[in-house]
Amino acid sequence: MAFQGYEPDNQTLLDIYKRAALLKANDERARKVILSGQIAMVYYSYRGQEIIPSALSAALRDDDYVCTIYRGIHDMLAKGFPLRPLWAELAGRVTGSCKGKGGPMHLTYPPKGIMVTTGIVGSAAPIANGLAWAAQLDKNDRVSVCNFGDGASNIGAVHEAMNLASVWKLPTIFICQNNLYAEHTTFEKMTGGENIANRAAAYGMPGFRVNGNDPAEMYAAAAQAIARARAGEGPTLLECMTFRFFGHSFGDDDSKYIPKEQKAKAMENDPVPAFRAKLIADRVATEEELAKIEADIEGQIDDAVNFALESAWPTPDDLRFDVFEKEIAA
Amino acid sequence: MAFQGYEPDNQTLLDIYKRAALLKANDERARKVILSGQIAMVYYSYRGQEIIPSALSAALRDDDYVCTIYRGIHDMLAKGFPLRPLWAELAGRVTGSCKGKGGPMHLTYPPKGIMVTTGIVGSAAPIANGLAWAAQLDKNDRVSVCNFGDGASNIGAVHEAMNLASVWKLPTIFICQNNLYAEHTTFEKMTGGENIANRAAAYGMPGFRVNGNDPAEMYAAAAQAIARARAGEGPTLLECMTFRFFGHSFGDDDSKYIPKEQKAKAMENDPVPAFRAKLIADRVATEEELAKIEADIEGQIDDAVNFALESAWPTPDDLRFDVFEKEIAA
Amino acid sequence: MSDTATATDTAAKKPARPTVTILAALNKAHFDAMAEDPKIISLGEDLADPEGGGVVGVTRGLSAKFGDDRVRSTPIAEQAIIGAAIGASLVGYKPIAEIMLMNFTAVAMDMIVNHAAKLRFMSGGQTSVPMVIRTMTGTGFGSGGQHCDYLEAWFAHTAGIKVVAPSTPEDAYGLLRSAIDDPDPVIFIENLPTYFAPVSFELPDSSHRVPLGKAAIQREGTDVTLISYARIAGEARQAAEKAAENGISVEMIDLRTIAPWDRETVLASAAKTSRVVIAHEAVKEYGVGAEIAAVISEELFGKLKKPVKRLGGAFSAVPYSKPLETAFAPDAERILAAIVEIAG
Amino acid sequence: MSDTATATDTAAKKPARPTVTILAALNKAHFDAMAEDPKIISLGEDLADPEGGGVVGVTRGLSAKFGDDRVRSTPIAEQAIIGAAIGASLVGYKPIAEIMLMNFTAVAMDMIVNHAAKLRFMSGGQTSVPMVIRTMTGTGFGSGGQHCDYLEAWFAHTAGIKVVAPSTPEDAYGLLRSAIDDPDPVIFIENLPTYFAPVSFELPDSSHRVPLGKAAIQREGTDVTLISYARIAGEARQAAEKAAENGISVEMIDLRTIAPWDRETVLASAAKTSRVVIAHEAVKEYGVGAEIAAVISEELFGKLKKPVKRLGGAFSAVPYSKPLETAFAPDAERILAAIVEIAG
Ligand SMILES: Cc1ncc(C[n+]2csc(CCOP(=O)(O)OP(=O)(O)O)c2C)c(N)n1
Ligand SMILES: Cc1ncc(C[n+]2csc(CCOP(=O)(O)OP(=O)(O)O)c2C)c(N)n1
Ligand SMILES: [Mg+2]
Ligand SMILES: [Mg+2]
Repeated sequence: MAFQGYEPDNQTLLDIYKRAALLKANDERARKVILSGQIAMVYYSYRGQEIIPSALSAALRDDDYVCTIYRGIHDMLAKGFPLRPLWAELAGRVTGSCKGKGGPMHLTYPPKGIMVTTGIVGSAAPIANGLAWAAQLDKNDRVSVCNFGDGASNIGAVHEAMNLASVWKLPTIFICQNNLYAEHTTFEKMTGGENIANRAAAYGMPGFRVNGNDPAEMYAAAAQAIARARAGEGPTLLECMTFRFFGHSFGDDDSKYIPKEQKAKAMENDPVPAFRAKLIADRVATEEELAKIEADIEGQIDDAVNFALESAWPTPDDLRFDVFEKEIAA
Repeated sequence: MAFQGYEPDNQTLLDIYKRAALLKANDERARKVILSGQIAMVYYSYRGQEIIPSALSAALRDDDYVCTIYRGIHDMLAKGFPLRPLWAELAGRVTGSCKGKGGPMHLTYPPKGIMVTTGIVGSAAPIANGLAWAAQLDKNDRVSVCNFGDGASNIGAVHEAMNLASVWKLPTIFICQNNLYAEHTTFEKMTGGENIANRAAAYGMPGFRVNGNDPAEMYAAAAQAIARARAGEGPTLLECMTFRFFGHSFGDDDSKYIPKEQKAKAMENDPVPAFRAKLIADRVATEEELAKIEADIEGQIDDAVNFALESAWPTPDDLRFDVFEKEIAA
Repeated sequence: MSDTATATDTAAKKPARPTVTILAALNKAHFDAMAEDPKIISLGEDLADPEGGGVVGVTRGLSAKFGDDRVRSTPIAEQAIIGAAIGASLVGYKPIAEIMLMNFTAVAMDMIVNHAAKLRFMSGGQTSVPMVIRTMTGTGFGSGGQHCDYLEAWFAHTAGIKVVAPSTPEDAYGLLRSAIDDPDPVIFIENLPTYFAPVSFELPDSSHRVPLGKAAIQREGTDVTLISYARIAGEARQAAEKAAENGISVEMIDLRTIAPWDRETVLASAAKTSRVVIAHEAVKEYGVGAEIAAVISEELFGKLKKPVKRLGGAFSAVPYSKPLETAFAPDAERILAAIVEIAG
Repeated sequence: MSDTATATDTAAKKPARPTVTILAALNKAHFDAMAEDPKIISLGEDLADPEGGGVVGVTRGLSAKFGDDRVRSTPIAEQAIIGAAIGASLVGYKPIAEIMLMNFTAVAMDMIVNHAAKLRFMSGGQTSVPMVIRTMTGTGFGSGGQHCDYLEAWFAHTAGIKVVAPSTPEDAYGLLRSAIDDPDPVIFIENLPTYFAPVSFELPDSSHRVPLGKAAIQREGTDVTLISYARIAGEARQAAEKAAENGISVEMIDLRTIAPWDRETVLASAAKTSRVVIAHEAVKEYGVGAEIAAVISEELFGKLKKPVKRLGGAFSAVPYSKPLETAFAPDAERILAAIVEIAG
């Protein structure tokens, strides 16, 4: 098998599950909170894509860097973004990690290496290289992960970044989360070539298409890429196959562009419950242990949502701050 | 051999030589005219790269489209850009094809399909697709040729264009003239992957590295790509290996960054005299016939240079015209 | 954002009192233009019907009607989109290229300003680029720093390209048709929060045009000239009404075309009122208001009763949080305050 | 363009009367800054010594001295260049990224305005982007429509980024050092035709700084305030001298920083002279002069003796042919004519 020597042990699998369960629960809560009218926001649900960042993050260190996109709260939570500043930011409060200035599309949390969230498709890639360059200069063997979508693979910035990463042997890990759609456009309709993974070869770097919904495969692929990057051998591109369950942005009626059977099949294979069942079947954890983990998560989310909703709003005067280090004169 | 069935016959070889001889003579004259002070311009000599457009153009029709770059006068002359409006434009005169407004970096001549010359690396590629799209809509089986350098291959626009051309099956022919340098940077130092041709596979289109200095190989490769495009089968990428003899821009001391032996070897293999010798050896033409062709060319260039230098200059009032269709008020 | 009328729907229903939105007007403008001229083609992300006919539905129904050749969804590649439009326009087509949001023009800026705007000039008039770039922007939906910029001042500063921003369905229709007719490239700016409000009774018919470069006096007045465009024109109309209640007679001008802007109309009004307020959503500093204020101050030197007053977006990225987003751009209330101040 | 002094050369030679160019000043600023702070890194096309140390030699000698890790030539990929600089700047580095020519910022506009300028704000101040983007432009060499644009008004209109354009060796040194010291992103605009003129005797020493946001009064005067920057500041100096010969006392201000610009110095001078001419090479319409004219007209309303006069580039792409190129931008003669007109 590919990625030999990087298979996750049981403890790692449990670690991955904990992250995935948090991600799933948080997405469910976000949709509930929006529907209830408690928080108004444009929301890009990642439901269905939880395994990718959960497995990846289990292989990362806290001090590794991550850049992601509007559909990236899963990437951040898996990497350790704490719930209170996350929810407060979603709610637009001063206690949010970005003081309410950034919002869901620009969540940032440097203490856990969550450095850039961009709303411009593909634009995280060149920046992720810069973080990787810093790590290379610092000789601290950190890696820099860049998340992007299948659709983003066709934009110039991604190409420029992959080429530079290869030439400079940067410790950048390119994670293409291929959910087969970009907004309403199918993968086939926008992509020259059969897959994204093969593009790596064009730049002289390894590239693999992996099942992003399979925790063991995803972990091993990520761990191998990370090891390679830490060893100074350069970047890797992983095309992680997955699916999103709630359309492009939440509220979007995806039955207009996703064939019913395709979606039904994907949801049948919902990776989080499947993983849960397998953990129990393989005796990695008991039903009770997992239920306890999940209940804890719900409690933490309750706390964070309450914290957010009780926090103060920013005031117009705040617009003068954080434009530059020095405030803009009133 | 690759490109079987597309080998040039003797008449075609002679046609290619006529173009190459014109290109070589014109470049020599341009450098002379600059050194003599008769025309002041920034000049990007293409000496050494003549065979690529000569062979390519022998396979094109007049109504096919070409886009090229600052180092592109060879591409234009080979495609039929007449000498008088060319030289007048170089000299900045109203009789120039662009009335002196464009200059050497923006030469344009639609009657021969020479549609765009850009000074922005890589930017011809997306535009060439548009010309190809028009041909596709018009169902007139024209093709659209996009010339660019090895260095340009790493910029986003080229990637976006190759992907779109493949997805839309556009009749775009991507001609990468790989002269191993981008300004002063070597091919190796800037390129992820071993070559440019392999990038085609990433987009699901055919790609070939060919000897751009070999008229027969270059012609066959171009003819095959053109036939494919005319047949509606989509784009091809040709990476045409070559070398430039006079540095990036004329006057540039290339001994500072090109190893002496590399340059000496390239100049020893100067493709135009080599081609000439071969035509004679293969009895495609006699020494006298070729000498006559060359003498005619010199005469035509004399005429064009004189025409240019005797033409009137534009006047400041001309700045109000051609910004929009309607003139700007004085 | 999905239940928007297409021209065909609307035509089919023919209700007694149709409510017309900017969205419906733009959609009809596409239908009418493409039906009249086979050289008009259209491209952009998610633009065709299998992809929903555009994120808000401006192009809905077009690909079904005019075919996949003429109406194309594209990969996410704005340079490729604008480049394809430029190329086709060089040889007789009239492309309408959609850049989903105005901030994304930043990735295609080279194609727009170094190429589309310059090819006519650089070729000495041998070629031309008769294309329209439609794009959308607008605060109000909490989309934050990278989805709401107003970059019209950049394009207005660029020789060779025209800049248009409608604020009513009639103008949306008439300006888009004129932009398509125009022999030169035009940036056509739409505004998300203005798409959906039903504000007039009938869709313009296919001969309706609003000339580029002509402002609209949306309300006549004698005390203060109020200049605006796009979404803020709506705020300005409200402010003008409230001012009237306070006894201040406001002449409200919607620029409609930002480049070239209508100096004649603006200067005539300013000469009449001798008091001018300019309001837009784009950042105030180095914004569109600067050029207009500079020209008015120069041309009407010594004739104004008060200095020209400019209102614009805050000097910051567009913020996410509701109270900040609301504070970012001028609204009717702040425009009214400026009117009152300047009228005093 | 190849025989330019490096800091090391210059130091080694120590001639009695060194002639100092902007080029040498910029080169020394790099050397001094990088020697003092190991976090300063530098990247761009052809930037390192094997590639010639930059197309005009601004960065010559740096990679030899500070190593290939800190000083890197890049592929031709401006988005990758600016992105790499942004990323490194987020975690403690101070990158100096070179975009060879200002027109090429158009391919990296998204990185510059949607990211570099906004990340501090969008992250609520958690991250910052202390980088310098050096770039060059300038007419005079017949490089035509795609190599000579002045886009400073675009950046000045963008919250979160500063814009600097020196016109003398001292300022070039002092502003570049201040730009590098600055905690926020700075666009540093160099001008090809100004690199080579030897205009002062000594290279500034390593403590020399010119604060961002402070204009220079390059000549004091009482009749007319003349505001300019970059190459046109040189033309303005000549015009001011000629005006003096005609008995007109010109106060000549070099803005040096375009955003944020020095309102205080400009307004004080304009209040003193009550006549203002502004000249720059960028297209006049919607250019830098518009903002400055608008503010002066507002702040000094009723106090000016003449309307503010603006001179700028023609409303066209930069033309190739010599007589057109010469006509494109204001020169000393036309500035003088404006001075005479306004002083009359
Ligand atoms: C440069 C740019 N162009 C267009 C958009 C609008 N847009 C937002 S998300 C999206 C689809 C992206 O698809 P993909 O990369 O597959 O990511 P996914 O949403 O599926 O996670 C598009 C086109 C954008 N944000 N940026
Ligand atoms: C976007 C952009 N970046 C940088 C440049 C400056 N530049 C002009 S030519 C050149 C080298 C191009 O090399 P290559 O593509 O190999 O073409 P060649 O000159 O060798 O024919 C560079 C970097 C440019 N013109 N455009
Ligand atoms: Mg996707
Ligand atoms: Mg090359």
